[in-house]
Amino acid sequence: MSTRCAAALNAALAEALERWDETLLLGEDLADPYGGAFRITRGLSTRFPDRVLSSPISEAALFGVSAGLALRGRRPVLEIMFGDFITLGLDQVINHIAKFREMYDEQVRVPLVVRTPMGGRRGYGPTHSQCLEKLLVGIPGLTVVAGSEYHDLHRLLLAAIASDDPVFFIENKLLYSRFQQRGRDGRLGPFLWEEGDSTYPTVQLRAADRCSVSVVTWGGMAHLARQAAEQLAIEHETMIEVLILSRLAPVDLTPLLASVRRTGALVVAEEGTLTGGVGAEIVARVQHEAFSSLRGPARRVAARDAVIPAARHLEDAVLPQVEDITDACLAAAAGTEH
Amino acid sequence: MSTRCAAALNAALAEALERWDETLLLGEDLADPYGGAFRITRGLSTRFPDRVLSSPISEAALFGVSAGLALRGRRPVLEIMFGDFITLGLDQVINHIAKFREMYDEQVRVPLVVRTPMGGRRGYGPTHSQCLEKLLVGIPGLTVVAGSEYHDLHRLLLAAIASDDPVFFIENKLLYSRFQQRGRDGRLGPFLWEEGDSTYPTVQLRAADRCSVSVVTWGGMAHLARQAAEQLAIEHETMIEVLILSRLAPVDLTPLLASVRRTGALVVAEEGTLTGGVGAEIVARVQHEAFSSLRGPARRVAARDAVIPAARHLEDAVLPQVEDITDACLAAAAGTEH
Amino acid sequence: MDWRERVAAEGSRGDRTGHFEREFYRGIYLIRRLEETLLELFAAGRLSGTTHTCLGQEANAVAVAFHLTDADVVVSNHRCHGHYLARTGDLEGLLAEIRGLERGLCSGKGGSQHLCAPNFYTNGIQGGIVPLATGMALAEKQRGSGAIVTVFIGDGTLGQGVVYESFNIAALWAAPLLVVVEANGWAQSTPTPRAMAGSMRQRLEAFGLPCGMVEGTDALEIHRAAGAAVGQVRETGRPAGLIIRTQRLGPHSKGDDSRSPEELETLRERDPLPRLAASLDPEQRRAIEAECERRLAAALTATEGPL
Amino acid sequence: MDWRERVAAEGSRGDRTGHFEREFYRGIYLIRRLEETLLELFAAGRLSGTTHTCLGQEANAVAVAFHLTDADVVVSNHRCHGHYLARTGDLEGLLAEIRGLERGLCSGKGGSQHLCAPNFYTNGIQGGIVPLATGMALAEKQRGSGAIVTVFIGDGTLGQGVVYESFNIAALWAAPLLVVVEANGWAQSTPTPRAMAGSMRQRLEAFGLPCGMVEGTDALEIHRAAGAAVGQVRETGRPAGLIIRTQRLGPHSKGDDSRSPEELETLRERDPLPRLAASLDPEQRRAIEAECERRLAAALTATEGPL
Ligand SMILES: Cc1ncc(C[n+]2csc(CCOP(=O)(O)OP(=O)(O)O)c2C)c(N)n1
Ligand SMILES: Cc1ncc(C[n+]2csc(CCOP(=O)(O)OP(=O)(O)O)c2C)c(N)n1
Ligand SMILES: [Mg+2]
Ligand SMILES: [Mg+2]
Repeated sequence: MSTRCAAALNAALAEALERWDETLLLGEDLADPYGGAFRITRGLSTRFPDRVLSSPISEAALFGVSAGLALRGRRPVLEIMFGDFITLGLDQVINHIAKFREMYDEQVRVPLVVRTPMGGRRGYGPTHSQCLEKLLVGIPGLTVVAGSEYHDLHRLLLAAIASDDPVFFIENKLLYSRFQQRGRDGRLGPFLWEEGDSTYPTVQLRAADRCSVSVVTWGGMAHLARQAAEQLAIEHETMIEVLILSRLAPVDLTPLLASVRRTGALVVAEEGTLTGGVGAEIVARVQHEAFSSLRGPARRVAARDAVIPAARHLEDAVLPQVEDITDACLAAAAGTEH
Repeated sequence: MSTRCAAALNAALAEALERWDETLLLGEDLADPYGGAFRITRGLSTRFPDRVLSSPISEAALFGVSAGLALRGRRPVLEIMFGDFITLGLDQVINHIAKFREMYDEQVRVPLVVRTPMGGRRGYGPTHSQCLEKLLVGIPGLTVVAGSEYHDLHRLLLAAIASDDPVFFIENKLLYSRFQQRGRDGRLGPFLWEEGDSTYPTVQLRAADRCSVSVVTWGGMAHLARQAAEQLAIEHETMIEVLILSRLAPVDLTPLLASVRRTGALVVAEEGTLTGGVGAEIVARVQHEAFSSLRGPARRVAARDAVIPAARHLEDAVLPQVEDITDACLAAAAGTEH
Repeated sequence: MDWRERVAAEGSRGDRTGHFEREFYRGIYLIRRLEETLLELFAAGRLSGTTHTCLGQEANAVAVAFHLTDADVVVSNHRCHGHYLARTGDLEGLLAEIRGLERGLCSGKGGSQHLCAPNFYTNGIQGGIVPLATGMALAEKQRGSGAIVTVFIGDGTLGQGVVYESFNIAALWAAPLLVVVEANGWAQSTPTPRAMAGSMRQRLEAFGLPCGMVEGTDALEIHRAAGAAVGQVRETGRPAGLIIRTQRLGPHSKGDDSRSPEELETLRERDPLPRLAASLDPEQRRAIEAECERRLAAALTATEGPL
Repeated sequence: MDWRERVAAEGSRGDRTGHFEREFYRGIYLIRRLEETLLELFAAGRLSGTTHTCLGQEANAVAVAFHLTDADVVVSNHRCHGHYLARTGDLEGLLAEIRGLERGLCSGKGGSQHLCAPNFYTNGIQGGIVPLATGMALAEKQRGSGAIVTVFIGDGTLGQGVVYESFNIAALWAAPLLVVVEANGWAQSTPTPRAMAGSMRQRLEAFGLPCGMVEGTDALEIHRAAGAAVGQVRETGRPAGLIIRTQRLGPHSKGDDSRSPEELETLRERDPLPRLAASLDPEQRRAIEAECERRLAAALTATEGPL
């Protein structure tokens, strides 16, 4: 397939608008000819003028308005222009959207999707480069999905829109211009390819040989993990399994646990800052479920606990790189402590 | 000592107002005769009428206004009436307050303290009972402190106010009416008592006999962990070490690691919901630093990943209880998997 | 014409038979007694958690409810019992919820300030309900249901920025939303002038919401103003506001009232209830009150349960 | 009287010698050329990240800066280069920051929209700077410094609720805060009428901020209005607003302009720069321009570094 990720997402939105009259897109600058800051809604306001709404700059209210629409039978898809701005709506997310179904004792559902780009490596600086999924995964009632080029983004986004519960759909900014990478006949490039058949599957890329480390990752880091796998194979004769999650919460670690039982070693690679990251949750679960399989401590690769600088060389020093993954894998493969 | 925790906090605020002219208290309903929803500022607006400000209901702006005051040489202490409402200010916290020092390359400091009560067990229902420290510990640039009756709250709060960087100071609601519990001559009740001499020390309570589990906890769970320790000793002849953190971020796990190396088993007890909790970070670190000391997987005791119901019996079923800690400790002591 | 419409119509005609006044009184009295009872239960240690009673403000809820149809939606806040009762009459479900029973509206999960029933929603975060209500109003419009959404907020809640974001969006996108500000002069312990600069009415108008105002506390006056406001939203399909100067006669929540006895006395003089009571035939009035007491007693018995 | 005060005074007297106009022109021209240069550097792939230029809006920054003292504080937003240059004249530090150099204002950590210098702060989150500026103004008042704080926001940023929360607090607590709204009619790709209901001016006044307005784009008119607004805040010690109808002549950020050529042409007719230029003695004007070009070239050379 030679579909760019941006096009896949655009097509999914178009399909949702076509299939379901209740679908609505809301967000800042969505309308044509602009079509959103990253152009993901391009063409849609022209085709569906009443259902693609460019809004004022009011993130907090947009979350609430979308939730109100969802509570009364609409199926809104809210775009938050930069993932950094979800912070403005977290009260609506935490104390309203995520709570309604359970707090109101199942009298309501909130079929709301929040799409938002996250991630750095574009030099956008401290307030436009963060990966903040860590803020979302611990909120009971939310589904958190992270797309990657290895997932069928069209299908993934459509599934999120079809869900009757609130879903955050995170799109790494670098994804947009990349091509979809999908396996064929169980292979993708030099790797064996496997994808579960769940709604939000975990994609596995692994060497045909026996692997000594399981790397779990998602979103924009999938690209780096794959590069690490190639480097490790070529330069270090170290084979790894790369597991690319699509749903971070509630997370299904079954494929990862099976992998860790095979490899005996775990590395989590995330773009967000280390402390309190999604990786911590994964490590806590895996060490609990597969304690005796682990030859050594699980390792986390993540951004430094720091502000993401604007200057590219400084940004590179803060964000996790391919080398950080290869280093962690080599240490994990060796089973050394620290 | 027979000081109630509420009085200790009140005295600390009074001392700060007296000692430092730059100190200011801001928040909703702080002024006398009300003195704050939990009465922690009682008497202070009468003594310091210009520096204790009852504000409009505007949490987001309060964070920003406080930060502005702090950036220009004041030393504001902001009270957020319920910890659940910090969600309204998280943009100010994440994209402003926590970023300034580093983003502006050390040209500024933000000496701001945010005090806020968290926690349930009072039947206040879904939006007034949460422990949301998990949202804060992963934000680079923030210091997160959780008081407990085992810490010298007066000293702890004063230290936070004296800090030149932003500090969240979390007060479990049940703390207020409890008495300070401080060791004497190295003992507190049946326990050996130890407190580091750092600014934000970890308090240790442990049996004189050899202990088989390390329980790390903070805030409102300290009370339950102590009860668990007593029950385990009496009913199960199982001795544990209880470590009560005061600073959750950046966290110093030195005493905990030493303890785990002694006991070989770790249980984290937190009142917040399990997934993505502070406990996950602690487990991820401890398994990394003390992998070979652990006899079995680290275990987490936490609230179920659910909304906190208003009805007390339902609330009890969601929040972690003493029995959850004892069960986890027994499993950990046995070193069984799962 | 259903019951509510008939009563509303009678109210605006200045009903000669007193039927309208009686129904109005029945609504207010029942809420009043429920709220008083809740405070007693708390005082007796027979309720836990917290509650916010609308003592003194009941007429607002009843007046607005008289003008709504079943399809209309109501969104309310921490001080929501009156809005709920006026809207649904479901005394037992409400009491059961507050008492934490399985048969409560939300099986005890929500409690006093997190209620949900068909076309009725509340939440305990000040201001957060306003964008919700805006979205709901847009949904009704898109579905062509003809329903309007009424959201109740307090004057203190005008401190929350999301309220203005929502006004703006409601006006821009023509949401059939009625914003009722119950201006009781206080937010918890803070008098409104210490929390509000500028002009309350202008704050709505500056964002494109035409805004009515009721200064007096005559129940019928409130009823007429509510009718005008509801009618305006229904006819124009656009948002509007209504500010009602009202009085909170009880504590903010359970026992936290630091206002002086004199101040409370002045407020009690504005209470719509005794005045409405005085306008009724004494016998009919006693009959209404007795019926309400019976209902309340029955609901209390029916919801006796773990506290 | 320092340089700025002198120039400001000359401006309000209608200076005969043209000294004022020349200084004004120098300020505008330098900003204009920096912004044009940045877009060229981006187009040439010699800058990364993003940037928001204030082409067409330079006069606002210069006019306000003329009335401020060194002790005064300026808080700005994503479109901040003009505010910074007008305030500090530090072309090299700014350019170095945008180019990601160690010698930049923030050593390259902040980049184009996260600047900091003594008494100057910007951030890239719309609206979030307004409560900050309010707190800063309160701090200055408490310290008795006599300084005022000016915060610049765009018209689109009036969508953010925290802005109104801040207006309210600023008015209640009497913060010496000047809110300058640069109303360029657009927010990114959204025309203001599609994002703003009601009245911009009323939105400030409803929260207790008296609000001036400049409709024309004559640089001297902006200068006078800025002087009045700054003077009002300084004298009353209370917040006030100033709305300047202005025009963004460039793209929102790098190349994202979807406005029609006709529309841009109309906007260019409102550009204050050529009109101010025409009022100057041609020779003097060319000398100013040449000087600015020299400064810019020098700064470019000095900041040549990794991109
Ligand atoms: C976001 C948020 N902040 C603070 C509170 C605590 N609180 C509950 S009610 C209240 C006062 C509300 O005042 P007003 O809006 O005037 O309503 P009233 O209580 O007078 O009916 C406050 C501060 C809250 N529930 N939510
Ligand atoms: C909270 C937030 N939402 C959205 C953005 C993205 N954004 C940057 S500038 C801008 C438009 C701002 O418009 P306006 O306030 O009119 O300023 P102008 O760009 O016209 O100068 C937007 C939406 C942002 N930076 N912050
Ligand atoms: Mg009120
Ligand atoms: Mg604009």
